[in-house]
Amino acid sequence: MRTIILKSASSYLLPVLLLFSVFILLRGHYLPGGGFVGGLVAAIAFVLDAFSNGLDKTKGILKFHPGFLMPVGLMVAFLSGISPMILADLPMMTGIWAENPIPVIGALGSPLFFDIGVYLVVIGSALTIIFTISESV
Amino acid sequence: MEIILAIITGVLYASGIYMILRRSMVKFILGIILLGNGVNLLIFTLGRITKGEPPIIDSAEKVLEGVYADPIPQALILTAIVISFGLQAFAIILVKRAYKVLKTDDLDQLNTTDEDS
Amino acid sequence: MNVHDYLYYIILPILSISSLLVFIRFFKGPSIVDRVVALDLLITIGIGIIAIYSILSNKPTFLDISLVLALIAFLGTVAFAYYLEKRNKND
Amino acid sequence: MLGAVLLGFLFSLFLVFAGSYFRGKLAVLSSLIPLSLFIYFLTFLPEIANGKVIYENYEWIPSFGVNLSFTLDGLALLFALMITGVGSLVFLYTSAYLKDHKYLDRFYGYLSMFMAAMLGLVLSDNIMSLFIFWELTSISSFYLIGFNNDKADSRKSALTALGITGIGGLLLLGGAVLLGDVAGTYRISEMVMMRDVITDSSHYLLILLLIFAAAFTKSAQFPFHFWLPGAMKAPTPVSTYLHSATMVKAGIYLLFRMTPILNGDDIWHTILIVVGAVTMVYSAIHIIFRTDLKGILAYSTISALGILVFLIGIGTQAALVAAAVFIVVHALYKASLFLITGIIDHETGTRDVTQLSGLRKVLLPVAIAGFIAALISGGVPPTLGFVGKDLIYEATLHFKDAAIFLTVLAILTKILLFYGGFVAGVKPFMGKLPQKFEKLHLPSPLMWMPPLIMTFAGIVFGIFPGLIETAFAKPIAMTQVIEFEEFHLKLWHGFNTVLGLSAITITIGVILYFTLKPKHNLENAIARLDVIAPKDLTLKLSEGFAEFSRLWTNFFQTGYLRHYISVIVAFLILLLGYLIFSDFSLTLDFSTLADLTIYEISILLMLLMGVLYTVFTKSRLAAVAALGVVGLSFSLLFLFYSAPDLAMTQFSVDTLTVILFVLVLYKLPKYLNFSNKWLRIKHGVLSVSFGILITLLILRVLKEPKNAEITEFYAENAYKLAHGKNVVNVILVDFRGIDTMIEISVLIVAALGVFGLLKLRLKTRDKK
Amino acid sequence: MKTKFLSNILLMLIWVFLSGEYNFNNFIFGFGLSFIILWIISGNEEKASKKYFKIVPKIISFVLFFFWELTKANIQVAFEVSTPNLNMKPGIVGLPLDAKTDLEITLLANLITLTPGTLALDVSTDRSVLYIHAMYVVDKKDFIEDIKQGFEKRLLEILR
Amino acid sequence: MTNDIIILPLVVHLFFSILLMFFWNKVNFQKVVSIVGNALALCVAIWAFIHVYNNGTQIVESGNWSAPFGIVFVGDMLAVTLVLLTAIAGFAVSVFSTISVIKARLRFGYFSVFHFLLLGLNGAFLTGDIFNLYVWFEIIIISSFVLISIGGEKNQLEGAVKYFALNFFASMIFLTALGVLYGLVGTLNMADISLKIAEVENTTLIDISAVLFLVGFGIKSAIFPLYFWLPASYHTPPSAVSAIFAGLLTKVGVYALIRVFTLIYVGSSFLTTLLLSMAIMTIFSGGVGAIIQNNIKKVFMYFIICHIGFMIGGLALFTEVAMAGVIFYLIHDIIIKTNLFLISGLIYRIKTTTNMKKLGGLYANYPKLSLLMAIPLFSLVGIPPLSGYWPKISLILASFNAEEYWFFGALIFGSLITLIVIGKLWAEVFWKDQPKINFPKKFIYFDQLRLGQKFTFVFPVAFLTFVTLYIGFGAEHIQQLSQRIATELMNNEMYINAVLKR
Amino acid sequence: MIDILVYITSGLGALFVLLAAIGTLRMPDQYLRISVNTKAATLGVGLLLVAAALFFLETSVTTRVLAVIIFILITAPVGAHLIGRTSYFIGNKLWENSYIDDLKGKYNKTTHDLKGLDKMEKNDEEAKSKS
Ligand code: NA
Ligand code: NA
Repeated sequence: MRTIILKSASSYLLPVLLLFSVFILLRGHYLPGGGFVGGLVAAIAFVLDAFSNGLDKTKGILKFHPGFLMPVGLMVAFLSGISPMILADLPMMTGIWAENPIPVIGALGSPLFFDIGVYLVVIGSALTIIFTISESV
Repeated sequence: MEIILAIITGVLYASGIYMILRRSMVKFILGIILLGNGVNLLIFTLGRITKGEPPIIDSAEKVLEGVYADPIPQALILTAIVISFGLQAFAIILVKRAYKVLKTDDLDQLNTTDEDS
Repeated sequence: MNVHDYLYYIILPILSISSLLVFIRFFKGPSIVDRVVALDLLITIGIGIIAIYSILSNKPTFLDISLVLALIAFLGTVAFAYYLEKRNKND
Repeated sequence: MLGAVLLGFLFSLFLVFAGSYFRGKLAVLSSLIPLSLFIYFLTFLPEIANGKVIYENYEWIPSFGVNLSFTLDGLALLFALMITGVGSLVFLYTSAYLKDHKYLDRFYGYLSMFMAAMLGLVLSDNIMSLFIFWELTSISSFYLIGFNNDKADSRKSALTALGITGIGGLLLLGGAVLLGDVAGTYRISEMVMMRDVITDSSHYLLILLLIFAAAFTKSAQFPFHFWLPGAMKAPTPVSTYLHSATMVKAGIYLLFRMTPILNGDDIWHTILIVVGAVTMVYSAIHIIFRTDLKGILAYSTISALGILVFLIGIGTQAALVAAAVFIVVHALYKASLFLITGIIDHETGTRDVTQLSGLRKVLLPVAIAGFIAALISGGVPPTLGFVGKDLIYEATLHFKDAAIFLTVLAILTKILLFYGGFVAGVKPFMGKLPQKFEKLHLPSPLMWMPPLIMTFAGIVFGIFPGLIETAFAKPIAMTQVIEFEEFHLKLWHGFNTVLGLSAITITIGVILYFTLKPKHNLENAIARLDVIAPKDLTLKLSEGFAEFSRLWTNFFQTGYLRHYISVIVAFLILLLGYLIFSDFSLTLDFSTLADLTIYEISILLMLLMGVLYTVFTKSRLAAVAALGVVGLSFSLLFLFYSAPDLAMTQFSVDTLTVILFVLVLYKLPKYLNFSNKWLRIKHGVLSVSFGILITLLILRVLKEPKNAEITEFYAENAYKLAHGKNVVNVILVDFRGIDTMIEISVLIVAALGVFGLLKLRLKTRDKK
Repeated sequence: MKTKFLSNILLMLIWVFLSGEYNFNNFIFGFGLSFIILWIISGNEEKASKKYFKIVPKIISFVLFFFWELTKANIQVAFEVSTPNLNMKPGIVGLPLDAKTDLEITLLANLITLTPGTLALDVSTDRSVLYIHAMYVVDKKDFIEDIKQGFEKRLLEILR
Repeated sequence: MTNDIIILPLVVHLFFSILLMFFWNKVNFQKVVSIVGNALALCVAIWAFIHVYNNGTQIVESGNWSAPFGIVFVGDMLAVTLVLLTAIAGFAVSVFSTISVIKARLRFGYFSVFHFLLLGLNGAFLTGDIFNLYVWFEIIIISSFVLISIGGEKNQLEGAVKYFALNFFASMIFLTALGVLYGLVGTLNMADISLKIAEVENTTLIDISAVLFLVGFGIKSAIFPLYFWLPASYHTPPSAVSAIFAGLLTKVGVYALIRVFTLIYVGSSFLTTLLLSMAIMTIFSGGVGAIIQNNIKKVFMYFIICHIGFMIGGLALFTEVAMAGVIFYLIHDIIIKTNLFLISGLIYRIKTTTNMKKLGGLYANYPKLSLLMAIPLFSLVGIPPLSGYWPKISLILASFNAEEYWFFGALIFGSLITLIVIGKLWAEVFWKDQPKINFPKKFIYFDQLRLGQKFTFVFPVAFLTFVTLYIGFGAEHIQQLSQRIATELMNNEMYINAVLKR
Repeated sequence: MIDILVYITSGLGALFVLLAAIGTLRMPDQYLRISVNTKAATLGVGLLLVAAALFFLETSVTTRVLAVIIFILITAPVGAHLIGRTSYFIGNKLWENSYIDDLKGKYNKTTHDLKGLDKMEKNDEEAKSKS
């Protein structure tokens, strides 16, 4: 849409929303949130940007096709899932935890990476879907 | 309040199915969304309702104690919601594509594959 | 009357009634714009309800939900506007 | 014996891969296979004649009790020799008959497979392996009958034969399984010892019916006989082989085999006698009306099979011996007649008996064979046919209750068979030779030698019936009859009733031959009755069934999505409704309503109205917006009821769906009101009923106590063991992390699907 | 470069505020995170380097002014809504703009919208005019003048 | 790693679907990778099968959470057998896909989605958790949605819409059942449910949840009166896709029914009667449908339905003999149905049509290929001693022992119809002369393919035919296996004890 | 003390929300409704959020509340602008008692361009402002 009001507003919203999305992601283990909602928020941020600045610009920001995030994210989740099998001879998806918790996130462990994988996949797939539709509209 | 939730669930099922049975593809999509919501509510209700006690452990505590909502149905519904989202997104696009290729929004026109060919 | 009761017996009912009033507008339309506006307002009121509810249940973390709500409500409005302008015809 | 059976299969397998080298002159060599088998089986003759029974057993599928058990007794040897003997001649004959045929190798392939299957069938001592070979004969005969597969008629006949023998086969499977279950063994030789158990079993009648169904369809008994005349579409060697000595005799063989196991009750005799009698008379009468040589032979074959069933039904030792002898008789003359017909057809190009005469002048050896075959068929001394006929009369005359009636039927049949044999074997050679046939000359000896050999055999056996007696008749009687009595086969019994009856038969037969001429108008006349013939009735039945199938399928397969769904919903309503109302005494507990707060009420109200609005609005966009309201209400509801994660997710997902919808809607047309009022009411009733049932169900389930073991475990250990405080999230990424892994995979696939659906455009070039 | 650094710090602070934990680790983490985000979105570069420290007082006074306007006009609307008669004189007015940059126009439009009675509908494609829907257009000229002297002037003082 | 053998198939497929996504545009590379992946999966499946065969039921507790608290994978004999069959069918279809599926489709993630589908199937067979089963079902259906609709031609889309609608609906019913079940027992682990459901006093509620499961799974497995959508959609996608649908998708529904009705809902006479009547009607209705079809793909489609009835009926009889028959039939059916659709793809490649009226002369022109095709066709019919024959012995025996003569009749009816229709098909397609039709010019016919390509086309068919022959002639092994599985199923405490380590 | 602030802010907030709701119902055209909504609701909800911040009096809550408020302050007017302009664009009529419509005829329906003020008008404006 050709409206500079939306355009300039969204250029400020984008980084803030992305930040917020990571926040939602990381605190998920302790409070409401998590990879899925976080990913959705991030995706929405980009969608918003696409609405106001046009799809091509948003794609320019991303530097790669959002679809690429899907295998990357799934790979992250997958690796965090099978790492216990390979590293510790434990069953798949067993949580491996660092000794000490870190701030905000809390305990650091493979489930966190798993959640990050979820986050990436959600961004990737939501954006792929919406961008594809927008392009074909 | 379970009665009300049960009734609303019933309404969601009924409206979902009713809409799915329409001929318009758009209504069909609305129907699957409504039905999906109905199913979620059913699981939620059958997991028993607890007011105002989310299953989150207090920052000072180590275990969840006292009255708390059952987290399992919530986790199930979350998974179901996400999956439904994927399915719905796909369905919406499918309908769009079907409309474009078949030039109709009428589900009743989609009956040639049953014919002998 | 303590804060709790005040919020519970006065503020929340007012907000609830407000949302019902807005819903009437949603119902009446007549234009799709009215509905979109009403929906937006409903969500905004929802944010208010969440704020009060977080006080009542003593769970400040619920406020994050309100941020999600605000964010997405905005996106919804943008999408509707986008759609209406492209379609260029009143539905 | 296993090797003997396998040899045929291996040969046909060999032909599949190397068949193209095996056409032309080499083809004649293939008859070495049946010939060597024939000789192999001949070597057993002395042992069997001494009353020995040879067993062989190979484990195959012991879990099922299905093993390759073979037995060689008189009955088996009789059939084995017939199969391989007639087989050798048919193989020889074929090499000339189909000399230049493009697919001669295939033909031999089927033929040897068929022969092997037949051998397996008669040698099996395990009823399951018997069944296996039984089915293999059906399949290989399907290929043989349909050999001229470019002709629609051939294909149809092959299918008919397959269908009829197929159902018989399946029923045989049922019978075999049941028999095995009752007897506790699949070994036939062991079943004989369980005879009393079987005949006393409550399943006895069922077993009987199943076995009969199999035998009657295979052996073309009324009313299943009609596939057999149709099967004449096959090349002559096939007709010869299948209908004289092998396939159709399989049913007879089965009945023979089952006699010592199942003939414990009157029902056995009654059914067999009735069916056999009807068949023999019915099809014997048909002979009069046929002008096609093969048609005549087909009906006389059916009639002969009827006689055999009839004899087995009588079941006395005399009858069984008669049957055994008649099997040989029939094989000899029928095979010869078929081969002769084939030669005539091959040389003159017609099988219409009204067109044929005087061929003896050009085809003398064939005419001799035909004449002798007709004599055998007519039971004229000194052929074996005479011995056989006498035995039959002997058997009927001594049947206790209805001796006269049965004898009359037998005589009637034999007269007509006499007539048929002469029409087929003699008439084409007598009289004047038409001009068009003058230039014919004798075909290769490979073709006329086989019938000649067989007919001579018929005379030899007739003069020396002791050969048959010691080789087959006695061994068979010993194994198949419970109380064996000594007997002797003779050509000459002296002057007695039987001889009188024989004389009558031959006399009337001769008179008939000279007075009754095959005529087309007769054939046409009976064609009018076809409407009530089993063939046409079955045809109509199958057409009716096809029509019914079409109706049935179209009734359900309407192509309308909503129809499919409403059937399912109705089905669910039926089941759930039945269960819910058959049991429930629902007492509603309204006390919880007191807890309801204004904000809950307003949210629930908004939810309810949003839903209803979505359903009833006429504007698509308004409906989508209303979905937004529903999503919001849901979100708040989840928040109030302690599910903040759900609140967030539900709302974001719902909004995202709405956005997708909005983006797509604009490509879609406006709502149209497609369905009429009645349909809406119907669907309304369906969906509302379903909704009500769901509501009732929820309320009922909520009354049950809930087990919280798992929940408590999570509450206890989410932090301690899984290091997280948001238990829902811990479940999602840890306790039930697999769910989530797959859930995101679902998202990915959905995205891939969307991408593909929208971006992939097949160009005509791509469609290849 | 400088802008980026500043944005980075800003985002880091927002992060720390959001998470409510004020310790070294969290600062570092927030900084890193913000850096990544800025890197990701660096496709949208703009050349806007501003004086960040002098405008603080002006901002404060502007905020106060804004809230005053907001409250004042809300009461007006409240009155309008809660009394039985509708005494409005609504209309759409084109406001010639002095504001030039995207940011200026956007802020102006948003402020106008947020204060009661007025709604910034759209900006002309050539950015010369802001169309405003207003509830009370007693006099078009005065109306325009109010806004130009009030919001626009104060805003531009801060931004320029 | 040895503890996790049974889930290695999952790991392999997931890994390969991710890997393939990374090589989005490199179609030729994807072909190789996919074949390698499937070959690997086949090896792993064989390994898992042997391991379980020798060591009994294996358990993997994902996340190291013991049952019933975490999701447990249970490799009992049934599960690993089905995993093995999936791997066999998957391998054949992946090879077939490389040549039969057009490039444009391959360029849009075909192989990746294909691996996701196989992943889902394996997961569904292995999981011991009912909600996890739902999730696996969803990955199966979404993958199948994508495979059925990718390319988006007219009738494909029609089929896809119906396919989507019904499967979505089925999932909703499944979830409803799940909700009810959870509301009653508060647990999701199937072994645990089995124990806890015994404590529920109200058996009607249990029956209700069972009915919901029955309908939910029944829609997927195509039981009367729930299957009507299937003939309209299964035949629309490319043959390679139809093959995997036909071979595995309905069977996963059957699997779920078997699992649920042997482990959780045991012995309700209401359910038994219901299931048996549905089975009889399924056989009848499927058979009747097959008679009137002219398109070979549709004929096979109705046979899928018809033969599902055999298995469901056997399940309803619920004796060890019947169950062995069901399992044997299942093993036979997966391979044979997959192969039939590959064959129809092959025929399409030869003649550009699968309509019997337009086909003909195959036997004259392609005798060896025809004979190759004849083996699966006759195995389908159950000509002894080919594979379809053996399970009928058990089923017939079981129906007599249970005195369910209607079911016996249905078995005979179904077998007869199969025999006749396949005979007809043979006569029409292989025997009859090629009728005069307009063969499109712009089509790469089988004859025009290079030798290697021809081989790629025929190899999967031959491979599956070989397996079928093994099932037929090696029936002893299969029957022993089926009996063992049947014993495990009929004595569900074996499963429960293994899962809950009692 | 804090409690009293909570009473006041939440009370006012609820009141403004209610007013917005009533306004939405009562206002005669879309533009007026949008107008009323945006501010009343923004202010009302803002106050409600402030009440929450006051109640908890924790830094993290306060920052969160601030974040939400700022977010609403940014998005609400933008949303109003979008939907308002769309409303005009798709041809929703102004209330019959409206006084003036400068936008009339300025939208190009195909290119979605929006013209500035015409020369005539502009001169008019300038003349007016100078005088
Ligand atoms: Na304003
Ligand atoms: Na204003």
